[in-house]
Amino acid sequence: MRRETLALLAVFAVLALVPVLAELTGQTSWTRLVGQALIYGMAAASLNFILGYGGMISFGHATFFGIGGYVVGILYFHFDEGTRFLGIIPGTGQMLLTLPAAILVSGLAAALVGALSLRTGGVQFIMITLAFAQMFFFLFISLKTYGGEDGVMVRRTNSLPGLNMRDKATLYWVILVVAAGYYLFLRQLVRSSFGQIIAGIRQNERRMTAMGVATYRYKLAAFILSGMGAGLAGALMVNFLRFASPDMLHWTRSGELMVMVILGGVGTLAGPFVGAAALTIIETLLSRLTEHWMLPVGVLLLAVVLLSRGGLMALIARMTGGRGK
Amino acid sequence: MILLTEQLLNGLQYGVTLFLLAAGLTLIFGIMGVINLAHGAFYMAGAFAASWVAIQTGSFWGGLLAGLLVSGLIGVLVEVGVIRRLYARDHLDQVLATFALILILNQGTVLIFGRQPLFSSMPEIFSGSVEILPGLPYPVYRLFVIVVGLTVAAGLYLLINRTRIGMLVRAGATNREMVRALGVDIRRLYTTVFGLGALLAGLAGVMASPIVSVQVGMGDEIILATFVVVVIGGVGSVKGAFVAGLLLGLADTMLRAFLPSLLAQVMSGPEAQALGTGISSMGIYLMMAIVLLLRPRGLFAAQG
Amino acid sequence: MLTVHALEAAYGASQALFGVSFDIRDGEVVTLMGRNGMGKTTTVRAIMGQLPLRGGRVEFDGRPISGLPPEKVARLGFGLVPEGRQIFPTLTVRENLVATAAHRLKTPNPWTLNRIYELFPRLNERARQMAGTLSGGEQQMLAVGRALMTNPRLLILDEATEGLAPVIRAEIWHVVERLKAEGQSILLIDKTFSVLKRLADRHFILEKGRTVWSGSSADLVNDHDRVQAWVGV
Amino acid sequence: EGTKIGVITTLSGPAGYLGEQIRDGMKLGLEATGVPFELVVEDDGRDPNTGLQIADRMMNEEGIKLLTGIVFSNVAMAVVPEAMDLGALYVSPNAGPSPLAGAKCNANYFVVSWQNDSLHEAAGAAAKGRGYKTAVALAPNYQAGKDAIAGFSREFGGEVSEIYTGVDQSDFASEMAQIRDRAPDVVFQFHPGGQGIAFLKQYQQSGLLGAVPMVVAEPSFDAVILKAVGPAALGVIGTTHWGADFDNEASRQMLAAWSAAYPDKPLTNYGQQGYDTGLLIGSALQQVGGDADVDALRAALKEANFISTRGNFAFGPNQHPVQDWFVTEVVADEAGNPKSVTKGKIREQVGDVYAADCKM
Amino acid sequence: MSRVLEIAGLVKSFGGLTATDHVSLTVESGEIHALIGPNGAGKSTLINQICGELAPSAGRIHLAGQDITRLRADERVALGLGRTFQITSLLEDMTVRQNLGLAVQVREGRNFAFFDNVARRREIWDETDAALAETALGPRAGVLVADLSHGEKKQLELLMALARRPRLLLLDEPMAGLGHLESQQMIETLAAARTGCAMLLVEHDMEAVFALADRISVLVYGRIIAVGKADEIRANPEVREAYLGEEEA
Ligand SMILES: Nc1ncnc2c1ncn2[C@@H]1O[C@H](COP(=O)(O)OP(=O)(O)OP(=O)(O)O)[C@@H](O)[C@H]1O
Ligand SMILES: Nc1ncnc2c1ncn2[C@@H]1O[C@H](COP(=O)(O)OP(=O)(O)OP(=O)(O)O)[C@@H](O)[C@H]1O
Ligand SMILES: [Mg+2]
Ligand SMILES: [Mg+2]
Repeated sequence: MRRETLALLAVFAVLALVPVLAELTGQTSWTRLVGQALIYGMAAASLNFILGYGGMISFGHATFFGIGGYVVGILYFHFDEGTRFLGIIPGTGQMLLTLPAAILVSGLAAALVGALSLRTGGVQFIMITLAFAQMFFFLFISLKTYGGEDGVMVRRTNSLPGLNMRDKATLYWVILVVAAGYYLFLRQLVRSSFGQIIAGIRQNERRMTAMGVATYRYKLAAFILSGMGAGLAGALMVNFLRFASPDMLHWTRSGELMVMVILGGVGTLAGPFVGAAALTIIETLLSRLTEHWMLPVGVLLLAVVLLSRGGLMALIARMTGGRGK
Repeated sequence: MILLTEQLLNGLQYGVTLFLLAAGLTLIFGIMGVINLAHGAFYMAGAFAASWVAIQTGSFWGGLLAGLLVSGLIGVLVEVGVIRRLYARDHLDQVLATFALILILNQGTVLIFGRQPLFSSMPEIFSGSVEILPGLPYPVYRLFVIVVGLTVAAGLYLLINRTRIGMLVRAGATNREMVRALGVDIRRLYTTVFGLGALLAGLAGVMASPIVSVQVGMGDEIILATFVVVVIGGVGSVKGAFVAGLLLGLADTMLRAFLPSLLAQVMSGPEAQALGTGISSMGIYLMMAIVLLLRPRGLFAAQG
Repeated sequence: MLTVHALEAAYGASQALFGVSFDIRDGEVVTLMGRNGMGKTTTVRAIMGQLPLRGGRVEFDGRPISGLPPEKVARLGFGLVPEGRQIFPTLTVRENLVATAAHRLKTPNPWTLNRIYELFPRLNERARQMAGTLSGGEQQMLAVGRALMTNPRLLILDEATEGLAPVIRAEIWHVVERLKAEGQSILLIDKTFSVLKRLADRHFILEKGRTVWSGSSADLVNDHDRVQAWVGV
Repeated sequence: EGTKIGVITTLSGPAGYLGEQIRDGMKLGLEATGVPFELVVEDDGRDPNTGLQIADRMMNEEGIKLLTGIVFSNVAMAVVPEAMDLGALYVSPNAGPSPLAGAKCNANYFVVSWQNDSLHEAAGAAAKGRGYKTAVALAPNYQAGKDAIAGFSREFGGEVSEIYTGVDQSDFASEMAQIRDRAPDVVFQFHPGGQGIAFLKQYQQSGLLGAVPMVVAEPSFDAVILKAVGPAALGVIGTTHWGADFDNEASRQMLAAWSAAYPDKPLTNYGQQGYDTGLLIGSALQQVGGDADVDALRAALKEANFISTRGNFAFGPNQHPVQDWFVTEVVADEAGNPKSVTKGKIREQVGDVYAADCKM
Repeated sequence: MSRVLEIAGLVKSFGGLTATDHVSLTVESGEIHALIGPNGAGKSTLINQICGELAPSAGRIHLAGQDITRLRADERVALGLGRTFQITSLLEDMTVRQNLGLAVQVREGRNFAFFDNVARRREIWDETDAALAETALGPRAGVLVADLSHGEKKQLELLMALARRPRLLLLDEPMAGLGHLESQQMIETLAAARTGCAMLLVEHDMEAVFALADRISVLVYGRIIAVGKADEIRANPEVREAYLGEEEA
């Protein structure tokens, strides 16, 4: 318990120092790299909540990531043009408005997708979430107003009162704080009464029903919570990239999120963050070395699966002599 | 009338192609229960090997043989080297491992063949058209594809449902340990069947190579459609995959062919075109969603 | 025929067997007894090669078979009716019976589909049904039939009458008796003490992963108090 | 030790050959100018995120002031604004998306290839020039596809019936039947890369090749596509801003350099665009004498003081090219392989329609 | 005595097979009603219809006077129906204590609480620990369920069902796989629990049935052929032939 708190504080401190260290060493791109890893980590962690803790393998999670992103993009677009979305909702560039809006809208989308998808299970669930994801993808591709396949630009990062969001380091710290908050939120969630029920459903849904649990409701709630998390991550991503495009919703992105979760360690709190960081950093470093970077990345991933049960977290646990998970 | 007939035929042919793509996956994913994302990479390997050998030797049939051999061999190596260690594990580990395999196989292909698409032509005897109806010429090669597809469907159905190998593979999918405890060397069996699945993917690649572009990543584009076919049909059912393939092929073709003009009755031409195509791109996913909502386990789900 | 000596085995870190020894001679019916969780099933799994050995030996016809994979062990002539049935749910009843059927040892009068159906008419009625939808008892019959179809030299019945109706249970005991008469060697694990006493030649009692007692049926009666302490009967 | 030039391009996936051509061509173009230079090449994987990531590092860590290389519009739209914000220069060897050509144009942003629309306007003009009155136009159902058909129709003027294809469709049998049914004077289609290969093959297999003429813009019949489809491309009419048979010194030099360096690979328009970009950058660097400040380099680039392999070249007010467009036809060479021969000029000294919106 | 369960004319067919054929049956409060019959007679099918896993083709089910025929499984549980599974069905990756704790938690409610900490919900753990301490599972509280022996799992199944404090408990072969000693213990546990809840007991272990049942119904080929007290059933020639055979009688 105390050890965990210490470890978390240490990690947070190191992460907070990244922009400073990057500046000192001249390796300034690390700020962006780590920032991106944190955002993907959040998206992966949100997926891991349903996948690892709830046993719902969603292959369409990028949908909510993308929708969250597009909320920021579209609001900015109308803000920029001085028009209204659907003629009603005015645009905005205020982060205090855009983030909640992104969470809300992606939550609604997750409610829709979840309500239908959760009527199936197993492989069929994987595929039906994929189906909805594809439909959303084609929808966004055909949104001519918002650039279709080319996406929408967000010329200026959303503003936060009192902060200079055009400063890279500031933006990074904002992301770090949100990510840390999200981590704590998930940690709380899995320890809660609700989290316990979700874990039970993963292991044996039939038994939970026999105990009197209306499993569908809990699964739907978890699915919505997870979609909201992904939407938050997507909204941050668009602020970070200043660009929203259908790439964010592509099925390969969903696959990538899943790979991050599995690589890091399914059903662990830190795993998705570790997986996201490992994947982004390895890809970036290797692609600097060789244009055939996919080959070593593939070999590394394969090695992790074959050599460790439970991904990098299990490996880390083994090396530090901990218990895993 | 002729247009309708032709489009029906196109739909049938596309459906058979979809089944051909999905046939190997029916074995590997549907029956052995391995989530194999690298299936498309086997397809690509078959297409590349066949095209390359066909260019070198000038013989389509030589290419066909090479495509089958190479994809089958890759399948066997992958099973022995990777998949075998993962049967007892979580499905998610298979996702990660086969994702890694895609990266490796794609980049390996770039290293061997370069980034440019390969030229592949069709065998002389199939290059013409026959007039199936007055005023309706139809490419012979597409008829050939239909025949191959039907043959594979029949063969696979018999193999899975009528032979002991089929029974043992199905048995192994639910309880490997028990199959072994009854005296069956399931490791060798699974290697063989996985190899066969990969070989079928390769066959699909070979058959497609004269029609589509033989290029790196060609397999990644088809992988979703093949999973859709297997799942709509009902995981584990050859018959289901076949029916689902035909259904999707017909629906996709018919939607693309006629939806835009139907929509054009109620809206302006270009918009109808775009919307019609948009809907038909979503078509197979829409159908999958509907089928799964009505029959959560697919059309011909194996029980139990 | 089968000699098990000082067997030790573990599930991961937790050791379950600490020294199990027993032997079965040709044509003999031998039981393993003990309360729940004492290691009877684990012993079977270890013999079959489903669990790696930590120590000890297993010999079949004087040949060491420890370390062989399960399929090799089975091919030597082991027919297993596992605890919890473990039939193949996605195969039909008939397919369950024929999929792994074999007649490797060329024993006279081999088991065939027809003979199994004669033994369990219920299975005949359900031949085309998916095994996963069978009733509990029907599944148990199927598991016995499936093992017999491999025409084994040593039949291992791990709680093979669990969940069977009394008439069917009696039927199974008749079969065992008949098999015994035909010279089939059998390893029996069951809790119907009265029957075991009648059917089996020798008994071994396991306690916390060790063989603590062995003897004939007569010994069982004579040593009643000690047996009572271990088995509760 | 020459000036560092950051090349962000797509080397992985099916489109990998596009990036490869651009990179290789650019290297030869720069070498031809004789300036010392260093190319820092990285694969964006067609992912805007990755592109931005790379751009960030190149500009902030390696101090690179000059970026180029992007193949796809979506990557460009993510990277270019970032580069502009940081005061770096970007020279596009390929994508020329319309949002960056009009009101959002920028003094630090140059396009050497073409503005996307003008590709297809040329095809429209060519079809009109041949006297065709009715056309079926096919393109994938995304923005670039719609722009392509719009561009074609703008210059064609005749009756155009549109068919949109799926974004990763590879079987076009249904479309072939529709074309046959509508029996137009001419077919226009925009399918770059693998889709184009599949389309051409199936056009031939369905018996339409030779029955209905086809006009395409250059991305749909580049040399790699021609090589991959073989005889299926014979008779296709194309439009381009450059052809391998151009009779000028710069083009001949490029061809010689290319076949010496890459004997196994055909030179495509992408390679040529890379080469021209190399020439432009090289000429500008030469003019300012290597490592100079951005302002001087920008001014030098704007002058476009180089001899393009395509002949006439100048920057319009939005720093996109003003150039000539040509009609070509695919014919068989001695070995029976398809090659594209230039038939004449179709548009002269044209820029693009967005230039008017650009206030610089 | 009030009626806890009343089944009237329940029919369930699978294709051509009628697994339960117009079955009618009642369980009074405080009663242990045993349901016996040959393998494949339709006992589990009946249980599954009562608890809501299978939808009957015809007929009605009333729990404490309320019609539950169309309710979802979990709704029936909320009304006081409990069950154990013929093949144990537990949360294998959790400890014994966590399994039981979860059952208590579900009953206690507040399951949609996102911001509490289950580990600190004393009311749950006090009850759980007390219940465990009373049984042979006490010392095994911290063991993962996956590592339990068969008999231990059976006991845990029962504890979890009882934790819900049901009015009626459906028991599908609770003795199956238990050793002699464990069977004895199970009989005692059930006998002790009978004051709190009525039970419908499906079992092939006649020793247990005769020891526990107030009434016995005999199901053969989907039909009830006899109902009565233990002695009556034991003596019934039809039952002897169809089910008991000679060994047990
Ligand atoms: N898969 C497993 N993983 C870990 N431990 C196990 C596993 N299976 C059994 N055990 C443990 O091994 C010990 C022996 O179990 P085993 O199943 O061999 O007993 P048994 O004598 O067959 O009992 P029963 O009569 O209940 O079938 C038990 O303590 C049990 O908890
Ligand atoms: N889904 C199904 N499809 C077809 N037949 C089924 C299905 N489920 C059960 N049956 C059949 O219905 C009959 C009754 O089965 P049930 O499981 O209720 O028997 P049971 O009385 O519980 O037997 P046992 O004592 O052996 O457990 C059996 O013959 C079984 O094969
Ligand atoms: Mg046992
Ligand atoms: Mg039953």
